[in-house]
Amino acid sequence: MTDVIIMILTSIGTLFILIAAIGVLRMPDFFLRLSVTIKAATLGLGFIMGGTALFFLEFSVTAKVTAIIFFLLITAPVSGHMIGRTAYFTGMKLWKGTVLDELKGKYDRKTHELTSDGDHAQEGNDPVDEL
Amino acid sequence: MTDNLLILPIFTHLLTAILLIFAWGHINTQRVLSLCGHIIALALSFHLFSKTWKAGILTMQAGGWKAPFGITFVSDTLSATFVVLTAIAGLAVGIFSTVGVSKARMQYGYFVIAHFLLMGLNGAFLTGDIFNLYVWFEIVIISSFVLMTLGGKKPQMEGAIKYVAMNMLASAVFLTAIAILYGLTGTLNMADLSLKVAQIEKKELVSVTSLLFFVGFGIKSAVFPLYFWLPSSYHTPPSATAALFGGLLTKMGVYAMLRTFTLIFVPDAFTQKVLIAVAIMTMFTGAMGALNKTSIRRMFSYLIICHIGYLIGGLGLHTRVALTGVIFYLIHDIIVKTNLFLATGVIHKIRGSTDIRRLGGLYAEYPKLSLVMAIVFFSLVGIPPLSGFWPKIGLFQAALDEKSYFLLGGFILASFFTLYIVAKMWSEVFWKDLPKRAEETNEFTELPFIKQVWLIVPVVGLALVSLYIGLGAENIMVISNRIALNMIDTGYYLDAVLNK
Amino acid sequence: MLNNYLLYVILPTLSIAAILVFVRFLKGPFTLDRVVGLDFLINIGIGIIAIYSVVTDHSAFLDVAMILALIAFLGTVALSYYLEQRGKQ
Amino acid sequence: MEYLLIFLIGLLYSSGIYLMLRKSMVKLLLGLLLLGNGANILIFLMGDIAKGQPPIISKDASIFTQMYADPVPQSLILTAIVISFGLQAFAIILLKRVYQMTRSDNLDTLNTQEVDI
Amino acid sequence: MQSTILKTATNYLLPLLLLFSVFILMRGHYESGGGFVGGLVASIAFVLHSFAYGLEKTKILLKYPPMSFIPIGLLLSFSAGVLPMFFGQAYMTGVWSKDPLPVIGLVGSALFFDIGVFIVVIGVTLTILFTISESIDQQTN
Amino acid sequence: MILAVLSGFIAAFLLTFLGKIFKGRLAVLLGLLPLSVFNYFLYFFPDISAGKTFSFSYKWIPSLGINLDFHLDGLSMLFVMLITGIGSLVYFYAAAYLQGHKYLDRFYAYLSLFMGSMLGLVLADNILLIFIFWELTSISSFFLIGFNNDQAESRKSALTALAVTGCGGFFLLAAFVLMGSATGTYSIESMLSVATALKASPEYGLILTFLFLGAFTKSAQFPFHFWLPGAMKAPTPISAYLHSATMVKAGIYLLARFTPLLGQHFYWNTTLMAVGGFTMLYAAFHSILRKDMKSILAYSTISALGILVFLLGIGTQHALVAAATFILVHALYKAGLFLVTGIVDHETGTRDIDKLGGLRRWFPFVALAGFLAALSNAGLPLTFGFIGKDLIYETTLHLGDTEKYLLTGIAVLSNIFLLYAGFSVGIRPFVGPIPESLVKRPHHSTLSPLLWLPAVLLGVLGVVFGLAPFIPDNLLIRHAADAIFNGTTALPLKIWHGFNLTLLLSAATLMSGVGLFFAFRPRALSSATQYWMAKVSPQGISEGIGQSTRSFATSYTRLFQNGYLRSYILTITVFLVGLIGYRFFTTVDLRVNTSSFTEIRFFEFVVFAITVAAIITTVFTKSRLTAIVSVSIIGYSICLIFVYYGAPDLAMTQFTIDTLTVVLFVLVLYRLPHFLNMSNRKMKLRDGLVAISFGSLISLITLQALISPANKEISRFYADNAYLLAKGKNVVNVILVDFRGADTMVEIMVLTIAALGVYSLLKLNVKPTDKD
Amino acid sequence: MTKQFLLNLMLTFVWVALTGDLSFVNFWFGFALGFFILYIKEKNDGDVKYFVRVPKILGFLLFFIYEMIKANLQVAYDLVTPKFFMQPGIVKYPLSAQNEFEITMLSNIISLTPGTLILDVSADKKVLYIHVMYLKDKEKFIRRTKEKIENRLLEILR
Ligand code: NA
Ligand code: NA
Repeated sequence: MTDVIIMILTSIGTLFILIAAIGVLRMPDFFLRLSVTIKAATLGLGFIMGGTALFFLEFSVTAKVTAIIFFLLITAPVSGHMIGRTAYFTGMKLWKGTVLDELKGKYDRKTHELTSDGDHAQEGNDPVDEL
Repeated sequence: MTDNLLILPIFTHLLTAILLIFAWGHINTQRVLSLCGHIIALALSFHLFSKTWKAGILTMQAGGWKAPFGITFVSDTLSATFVVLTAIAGLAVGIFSTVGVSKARMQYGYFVIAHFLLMGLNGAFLTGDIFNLYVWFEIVIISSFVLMTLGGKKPQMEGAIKYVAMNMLASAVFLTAIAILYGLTGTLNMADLSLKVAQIEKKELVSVTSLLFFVGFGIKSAVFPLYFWLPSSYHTPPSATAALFGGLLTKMGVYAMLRTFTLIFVPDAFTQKVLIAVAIMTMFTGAMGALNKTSIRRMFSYLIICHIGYLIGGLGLHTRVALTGVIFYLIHDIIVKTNLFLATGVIHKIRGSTDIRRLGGLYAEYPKLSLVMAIVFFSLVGIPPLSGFWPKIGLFQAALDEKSYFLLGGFILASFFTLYIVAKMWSEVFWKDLPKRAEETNEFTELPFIKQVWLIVPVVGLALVSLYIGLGAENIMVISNRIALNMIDTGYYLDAVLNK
Repeated sequence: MLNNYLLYVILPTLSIAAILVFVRFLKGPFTLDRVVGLDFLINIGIGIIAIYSVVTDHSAFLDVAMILALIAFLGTVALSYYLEQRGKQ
Repeated sequence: MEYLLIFLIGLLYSSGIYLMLRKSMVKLLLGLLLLGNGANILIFLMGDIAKGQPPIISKDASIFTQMYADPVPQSLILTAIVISFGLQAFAIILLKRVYQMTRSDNLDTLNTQEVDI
Repeated sequence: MQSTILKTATNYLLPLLLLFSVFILMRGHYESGGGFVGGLVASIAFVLHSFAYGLEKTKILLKYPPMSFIPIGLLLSFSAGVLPMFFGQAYMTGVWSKDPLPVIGLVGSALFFDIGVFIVVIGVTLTILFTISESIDQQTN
Repeated sequence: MILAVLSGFIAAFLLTFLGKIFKGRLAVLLGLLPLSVFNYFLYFFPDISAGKTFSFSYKWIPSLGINLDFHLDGLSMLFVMLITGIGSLVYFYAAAYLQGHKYLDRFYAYLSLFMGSMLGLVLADNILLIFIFWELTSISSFFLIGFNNDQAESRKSALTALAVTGCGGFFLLAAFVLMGSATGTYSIESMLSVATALKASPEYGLILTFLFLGAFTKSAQFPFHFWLPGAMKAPTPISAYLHSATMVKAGIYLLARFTPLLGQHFYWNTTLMAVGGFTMLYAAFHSILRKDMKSILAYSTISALGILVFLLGIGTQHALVAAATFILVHALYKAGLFLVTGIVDHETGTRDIDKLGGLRRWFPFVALAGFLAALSNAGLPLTFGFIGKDLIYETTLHLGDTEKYLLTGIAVLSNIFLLYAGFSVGIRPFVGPIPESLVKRPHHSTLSPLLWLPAVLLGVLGVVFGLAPFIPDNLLIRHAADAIFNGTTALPLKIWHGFNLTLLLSAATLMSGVGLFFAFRPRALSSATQYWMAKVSPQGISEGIGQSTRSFATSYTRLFQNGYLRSYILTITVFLVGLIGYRFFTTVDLRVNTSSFTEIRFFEFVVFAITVAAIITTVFTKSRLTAIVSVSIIGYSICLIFVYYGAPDLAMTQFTIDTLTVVLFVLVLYRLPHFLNMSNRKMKLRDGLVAISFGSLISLITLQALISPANKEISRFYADNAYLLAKGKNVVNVILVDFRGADTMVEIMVLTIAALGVYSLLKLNVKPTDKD
Repeated sequence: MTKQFLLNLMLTFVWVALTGDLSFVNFWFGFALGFFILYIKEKNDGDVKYFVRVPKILGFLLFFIYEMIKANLQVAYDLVTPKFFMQPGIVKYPLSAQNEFEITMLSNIISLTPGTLILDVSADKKVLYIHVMYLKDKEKFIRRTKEKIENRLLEILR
């Protein structure tokens, strides 16, 4: 019985990851790709970890698994935010189908400070793909 | 029987280094600490040597795990001799450094790294485990990287890039060789390796592996055609550092080669040929390189290479006589090469340059100092009865016994060019009048007397040591003889390490 | 049964996902795409390791997964931090 | 799988050397990195291979009751990895310093001091 | 870099990572882990802090310069190795307590050795990374 | 005895510290040193004359078979007398000659060093000991020739002399070592008992070759003679002592000493006769072309040395006696001539025979000395020189029919030239009118007797020995000849042999020489001739070789040390691949045995494939960051491989380290410019080939090593005892902190050093004012 | 004060969980360790009350998982079908949350929900910039997020 549950859990997790992987490959702009990865991976991993915990059914393993999930939950959105904002700074172009960009011009180019209103009227620079 | 004494020289330097880090930035404290460390290390080394001499071979099984399971530290006569030499050279450089190294460098850890370097050398000489040897090698390498770049300007850094790249390549090759050797034997203890390698039926693969070791150590000991890092870098660091490098660093590669090619692999005919050919080319290349140099430090750098040829050649001959010569030569070379660079440092202090075209008149101005330096230089040449002469007898004899006339030719050629180059250098630097220059700065005379003494004492001291090696050659000869005997007949070593 | 399923279905699927992400990594086009790809690859790696620990019945491997989860974050932060710093100039 | 690893070792050594033969300092370092990785796998391969069996004695036992991977190469690699990390960290910074001084990544320009033969 | 989110996350991650690092250190003898990885995790905690809050704040947090950790760690590891020599045993011989202590289990010189490693690794990693960050900041200014 | 030998060294040592005392007038006292040694050896005369020999032995380096073994016999005695006797004269002479010289103390130090070495050389019984003193004479000669070290010419001459004699020295060492191993002893005495075996040994040819190289360079035989004229840059007392009477005769001594050992052999005789014969004629001819008195003497000395070699080559009883005699003859008159030349130079400031004349009016005693020496040199009857020349002719005339005429002819011709040379130096400056351009140097009102007395003494001795040849014969020459002959020679020296062919030849020599003296004066050679002569002379040739060696050295060194790191690495790699590849493919038979290999599973293959792709990306990408990130992917994939193979600790560490490395790279490199595509296709192809062969070789070796599995008893020991003995369950960690804890201790020190290095690298900026 | 105590407690529990040793001594060791670490940390935040409202949390958690799966399926469907029907955009979202902790929690949760990603918080902490994948109506999105996520979260946290 547990085996079946494990199989289901891992399958769901794997599927999420697979879908996210396809997303990473297929999505037309960077922000979309980023968006897809961060959470699908987290969710997928969560299921897989759940399955793992179920398999071992040991306190120490469960604790480890919980720790991993907990960690991913904290870090994944933060790194998504970090990368996303860097992408915006470096002038990453949005997909042509994008309907709204309220962030445009809100960053101070010098200090990278972000305002909640008022524009720093400036053009975005070209995407940087090179260090 | 475990004897903790033999790890004490290592510990002395380690502890000194740790204390020096605690005293980070306090130059005077560091000076005193460093000197104390050197002196204690020297005393312990001599004690270790005399104990080893009496007992034959001392071992210490780290962790109490008997060989081949733990890491064994072994002090046989070869190791103990090297430890003593390291301590002597270390003390000399240490004294020199107290004045000869800039304050800025001291503030940024010169002394710490120097002690780590010496510790690494001691470790390499005392370990009986091939992987542990690798680890000590790395200590020495990283320390030398730091010393090489410490406070460096552009040329020093440029040299350092090349030095670092080629030494790391050497480490990779060494590691590869260790891996394959482990795959073949399943052990890392050198004594055990000796037994296991002998048992392997597929000797061909052993020979291939041994050549990998040869290349790895060959880069480190700067043999032809693997020597490039040395002339690219050795003339750049401060004299004290150069003295450590010139005297000890390449010798570590040679030491490793001596160990592996006597204890683990006994060179087969092919390897012997390779060693001899490489030796001849090394001597030739070193001589050619040194011939036209105008900077005396560059000149000495090439002479280091040239003289490595003697050692490799002797190893290639692999007879007891040859090995005796090799050991004697090594003993002489460590002391003299160290002193050579220290002397160069003094010259640099006096004249502000090491370029022959800007040097001269030292003999007229500093006759006594010149005399001391003459001892150093002519010891290097091997004018009898100075120290460099005695080992040549053995080397010549071995080359003749083995009918290796090309190698003999190489020895003669190297001796001749060394003689010529040093004599020419002498004539230019000491005899020639000082060329006219725009500004005349003599940092040396500006120093207070006591500081002058600190610079001169190590040069004089080492010169006396080399005089002793020359005139008291009998003692050195007896030591070399015993070492060579133990190299040819490794049974004693194996018994000491494995059966206690 | 479970073992075989994990070995012959789950692990290969995760591997395929890794390949897909790796293709994105190769394609870029931007450095940040590679950074994201790297991050994702590590996540997939965590999954693979977890499954592998089940397959081999060795929970020791989960420690590796844990370290991966802890540390991958730092790499991503560092990379984006410095890409941003560079953007400032 | 050993075949793949052997191939990988060869590839790592080859590409390591190839990168070291370029003119770029950064490539030189990357080459050293690859070479180090190759050496590590080589050491690894020289142990007794046991898939999925870490050399950790299980909780309730005091000796091994099953197969285990050869622990010696593992510990050697651990040491080697750490050591090469130290060396590489230093080398990377050195590279930075040299770049600061010469404003060039081109190794060929680093021979001002070797001109004087 | 001024990111509120990162800062807040770091507030929670830092203690967690430090806790983890000790955990990894302690269990090394029985399961995967050990002083080295533990030390790295601990240093990563501080590096993360420096990313979020800036180097100066992290230095204040650490109170002592990271380099001062190094000799302490070295001395500890060294002492753990030397200790048995005072009992007439070889360098690095394991010395173990008779009875297991709670939580940690048997206390032996190996543990102190590993703690030394842990401290050195923290000192080393932070020294390297902080020095670089500082030099970059200097350049930028 | 040892004190006598070492007295020179002790004096030299003391002089370096107490030299100041003897800088002034007290320098004369130093002459007591050689004089007392001379006296010491005089005590041995009665016994030596009675045919006795003395041996002394002191332990030094028994391990090498080198002991301070001294042996005093007739041959040694002859040389000891020359060394100490002429030495005493030179010491006194120099006190006046170099009076008030700034570095007089150094001069005496070197001179004492030299005298000691020379004494050691001729007294040593151990061949290695001989070699030691041999080299010491070379080195002290180097310092003496370069005594006027502010002059470039002096320095160059010193260097040339050292290079030639030093080079010969190394061959001599080879010869000695070879003799030692052929006979099992380094003692000449002991070797004599196996002389026959030595001559028959296969190494005989090689020994001779090496020995001759040593002897010929030292004794300035053609074509190694060119250093000797250059050595005349030394102050005249030096020239008199070293380069005529003693040091250059070291080679002769050596040949003489080894005659009983190695002589009487076809190779020996032929070589010595050919080289000596050619040298004596060649140098004698050259001597008459010179105008500088010292130069003339230099060439005539070379010629005289040639004669000696020639005589030793002939090797008959006659020849050996002649040689022994001629050594003494030549030493007496040549030293005299040198001292005379020195006085002339000292007092007039020139040595050009064209500018000199009539000096007998200014310096009558000197003129006397010059005449006596020149006459002895000329072989005028009743001089000692006559006896010497007589013996030479006697020798050649006693040869077989084939060689007789040729060799006698050469000898006569040489002697004619030598006579001319002797007259040019000893007579010409003193006769005729005083040229107007010649001015007496004002610095001495009267000529110090210390200058002229030694010269006169030498001249007088030449006459005394000529009149009473039995004195030198009984005291010295016979025993010397006996020693060379290794038997008893029965050829007493006589003033008069009666009218015979020899006398006729002597007379002819005398006449022709005197005739030549009046008929011929050397003229300045045309520049073309000078150029041509310089070019084909051995000196010119050797300088040419030196020059081309230097330029070869430069291009050879540049070829390898070209400043390009990649070329260095390429060389290293090619060497590695070549050497090991050759060894591998010629010896190892490739085996493939996959039975023990594990299967490949899909997910494993994927990791492998990703690694490969990442490696390829790293190598070929044009973006630096992509390369760095790719490297980290490689690292992470390897981490997965470690997991697959049951190495969780490794995987953890690999992963953390890899991440840190990436962070470091990014921190450091984010400002660097783009990769440049700097290599052309051809270079890439070449490097690629080298790299691939390197990698393939490693792979192949790995494969072969993998097929021969080893006994892993150590791993088993660790696994079995990790918990039981070391109280840990993670065996890897137990190895790290316990079994192999010493490694880990070192490992953290590596990290420490790296951290300190990074710190200093980034923080320390040495200002140009900081020096070290 | 309270917060530090709670944080300490949390660390203690994590420690106990990690070591898997539920003994009394281990608990105190973990507490001491946590105390030590916090002491090192030595920093003061605004005081936030830690009233753990278990039912609310559980409800929120369930809602969150439901949202996640739903949105994920939506993305998945979009991905496997050849044509994209997404309408991405970056939305300025006015915050009700005030302190850093609340903002962070909120943004993490928003980010973890598929289809939305926090790009940044304004310097004055009044506005979130959210990248939204399926942005049909900006106002509706803001309203929905406020009601379903932010308000519920704040209820739990405050
Ligand atoms: Na280690
Ligand atoms: Na561990």
